[in-house]
Amino acid sequence: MQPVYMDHGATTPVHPEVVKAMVETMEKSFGNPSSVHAFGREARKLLDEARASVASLMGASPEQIIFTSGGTEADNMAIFGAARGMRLKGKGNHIITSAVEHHAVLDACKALEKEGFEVTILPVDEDGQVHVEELEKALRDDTVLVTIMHANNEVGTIQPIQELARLAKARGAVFHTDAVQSFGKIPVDVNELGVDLLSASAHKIYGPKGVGCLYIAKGVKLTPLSYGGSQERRRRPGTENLPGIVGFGKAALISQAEMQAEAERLTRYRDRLIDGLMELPHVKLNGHRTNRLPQNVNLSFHFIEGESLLLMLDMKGIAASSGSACTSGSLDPSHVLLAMGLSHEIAHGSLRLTLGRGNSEEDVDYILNTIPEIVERLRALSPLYEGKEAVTSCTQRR
Amino acid sequence: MQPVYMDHGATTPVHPEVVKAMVETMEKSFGNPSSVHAFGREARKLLDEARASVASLMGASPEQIIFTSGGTEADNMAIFGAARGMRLKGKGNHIITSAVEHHAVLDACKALEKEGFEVTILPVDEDGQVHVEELEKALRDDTVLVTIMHANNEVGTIQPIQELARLAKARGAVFHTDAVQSFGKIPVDVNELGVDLLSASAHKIYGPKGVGCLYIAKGVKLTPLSYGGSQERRRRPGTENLPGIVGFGKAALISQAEMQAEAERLTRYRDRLIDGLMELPHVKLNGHRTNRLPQNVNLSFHFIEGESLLLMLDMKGIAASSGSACTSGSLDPSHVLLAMGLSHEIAHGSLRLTLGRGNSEEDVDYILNTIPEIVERLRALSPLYEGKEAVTSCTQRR
Amino acid sequence: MYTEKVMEHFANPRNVGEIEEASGVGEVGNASCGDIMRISIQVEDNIIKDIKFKTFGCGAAIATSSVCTELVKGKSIDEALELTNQAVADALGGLPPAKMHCSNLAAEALHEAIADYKAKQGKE
Ligand SMILES: Cc1ncc(COP(=O)(O)O)c(C=O)c1O
Ligand SMILES: Cc1ncc(COP(=O)(O)O)c(C=O)c1O
Ligand code: FES
Ligand code: FES
Repeated sequence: MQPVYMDHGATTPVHPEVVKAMVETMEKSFGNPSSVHAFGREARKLLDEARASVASLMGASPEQIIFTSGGTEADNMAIFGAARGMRLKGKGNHIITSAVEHHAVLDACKALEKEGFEVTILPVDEDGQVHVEELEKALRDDTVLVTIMHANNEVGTIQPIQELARLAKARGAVFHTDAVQSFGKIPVDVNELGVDLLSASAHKIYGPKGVGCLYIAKGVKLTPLSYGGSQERRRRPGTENLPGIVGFGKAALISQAEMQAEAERLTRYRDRLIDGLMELPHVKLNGHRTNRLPQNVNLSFHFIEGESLLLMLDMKGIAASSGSACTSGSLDPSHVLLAMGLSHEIAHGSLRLTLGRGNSEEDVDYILNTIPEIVERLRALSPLYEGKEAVTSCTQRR
Repeated sequence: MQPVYMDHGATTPVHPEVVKAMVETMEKSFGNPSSVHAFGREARKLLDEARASVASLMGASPEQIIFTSGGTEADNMAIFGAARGMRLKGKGNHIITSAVEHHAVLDACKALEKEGFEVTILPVDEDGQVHVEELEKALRDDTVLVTIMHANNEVGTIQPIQELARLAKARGAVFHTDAVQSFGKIPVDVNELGVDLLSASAHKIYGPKGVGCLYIAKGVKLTPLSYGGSQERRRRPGTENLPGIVGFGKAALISQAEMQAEAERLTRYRDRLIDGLMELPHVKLNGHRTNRLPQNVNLSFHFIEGESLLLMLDMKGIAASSGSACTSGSLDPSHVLLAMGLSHEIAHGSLRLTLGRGNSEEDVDYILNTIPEIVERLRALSPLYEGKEAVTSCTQRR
Repeated sequence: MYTEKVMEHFANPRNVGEIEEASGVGEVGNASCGDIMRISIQVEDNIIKDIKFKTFGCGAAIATSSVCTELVKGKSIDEALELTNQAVADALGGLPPAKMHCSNLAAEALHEAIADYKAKQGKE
């Protein structure tokens, strides 16, 4: 049994070319980019090149890119940095975010509440979409920061960032977007989007884990998250993760070349999966049907619990994920699915398949063949499932 | 001309076995350790193994090790985390550190001053050593944190951590030590040292850049530096840098096996370099003559500026570093050398050679043969040097 | 970091030394980084016949000193006075931004040497 990896939203395999670039860097250019000598200068050159590659994939200039240890650090740096910085300037202490953000954003905002900030959390509709009018209502004169993700990691819904950013900036707020899931998958252009701050992460685009970046528009001031050496224009101290950064640069170059064709291919697979699995009874699609990431499929199978589903799939060699509480360490099911109006029960039975470079048409066939029997088996186990006939409502039982 | 790398204090070449382990991880175990499926479980296993290896090299248990993006993040996490955490508990707001700390420590303490903490900076003697009596005098009832490095990165002087930690803890303060330069080079045992918090970094011990760790003794509470997923026992969010962490684990294993023999070998080279170069006129050793890291040589060549010296050495294929302002991006020369009582001028002319695994007896010979002529050439250029006879005082001119 | 031109002057600095019985000597210290430069000139018929320097400073400081002496040797005092630190940096193909201040040393030392020469002239 050849395993089928369909959890590219969690992390991606590292591209062989990326591994090669990283190995070369470690073997030949191990110097510290801050050093004066030849080893240092060689390292500095690679650092500059990688910065240019990453910048190019988002239409930024190299000096606007600050490398971080990942998407989480980029989000925290943006949110703490902008909020604290704006407050120091006396601009206010109100922050706006959405109910479907990644925990790196939501929990950073919550921590700011303890520092005296006020946080408004915008609701989403049943497709997981933030409405521009909601932001309009929430904006205040003392709003210093609006942070809304580009594409959702669980359900793939894409937000209208361009309009949201325009609105926020017109009211004097800094606009940040978490583009960890969209960067390298769909076009992301900082100027078109009109954002001040944008987070990305290498390991979601076939680069290495432990590297990310924050785009910082000209003129945007951030209070640093940590202190030390003068690396990254004094915005982010610590010896640069050079092999990781080189890997990120390489991954960005490859994405740039392949993105369009890959998005089309994965959209086809995605739609086959959605259409095929929706033929089963009592299945609900989560997220917007079309305005979603090419690689994202998210379905709720009623009467089934997510972790059991994952384990069964795993036994068949299929790697997927779920918004189930049982898989997340927390006991509440996905805050994203709940915010979209799903009941706890339905949210518990969600399955996320995220496609990627290694997936083939055969993988899609295999999944379409495998899931029905697993769903049937688990439903047979479920006290909630009284036979297909008996079921009435499956969305509001609680 | 075979280049001679003697800047292991800045960063080290990655050990080939470490590269191999990282490549294997990227190729075979790319999963996200938080995932339920087989790919995730495999990644989790590697993460646990690496944690055990790193813990073992410092006599800690695995669950006391939190992986970070490097030494800088570990220092910041320890200092902000302990200081803010202790203040929240009403323990006070006084911090003690030393004048020769790395900027990651000093600047974090300075940032805490802006949050209302009071910081006492302990002086050092002319060898760069902190005296226990100084700490005794500085400790107060409201001292919440003492942070003093194990071994200095510039001059290699080793601090009496055991006594300092005992004293601080007896007065109810949390004790942190930055062991970035000593870990893997000389014995570092958290229990023997008696510290609460200890920082280390992989790229100083032939591991990859962008990975480090913080040891956190049982019962020590830290306010987190950033927020997000529930990785690293909720102390440090973000997808774990698995290949980097595996590399760190491998590097720790290798260090553990080779440390003693390597320390003896490098001590021999170090002493040959010190004794040989001290035969030149107007040279001063910086740091303690014997109570110093095996790999560290730091000398001041009077009448010479450090960057010029580095560039000349670079042209001869020798990679070294300096405490010169001209190399540091800041305009002041090394705060460490100034704290040890050196004048600006002498501090400017310092040269640091840091030995490591790749260095041989021949490298030492080459350096001993090369430096005298370079020093002579630069002195001939120097307006401060009026011929060996004419010189009177070379330590206090300014 | 540095251009080839900078490194070339650094590796082979021109006009190193001191002129005995110089017409004028200028010594300046760089307040920002603590580096020092001394330039001595020999002037005949208002022309800088000879010029020498000594510098305690970084690679940029040494290279700018060297190129500065080369730029003004054989020039008139008035031409020499027009030399700016930007011209010195340009002659080296540019300097890293953090190193622009180093080029002040050379121009200032030269101007001081000329001032010293003029002061001496005035006394005679
Ligand atoms: C939307 C989103 N934001 C942030 C992150 C965090 O990124 P990282 O794992 O690189 O810290 C992730 C992925 O886990 C994500 O999907
Ligand atoms: C003593 C000391 N502390 C902290 C650091 C920072 O470590 P890193 O470069 O891994 O952030 C270094 C090295 O640069 C160091 O020498
Ligand atoms: S029943 Fe086990 S965690 Fe949900
Ligand atoms: S003269 Fe000191 S930095 Fe150049």
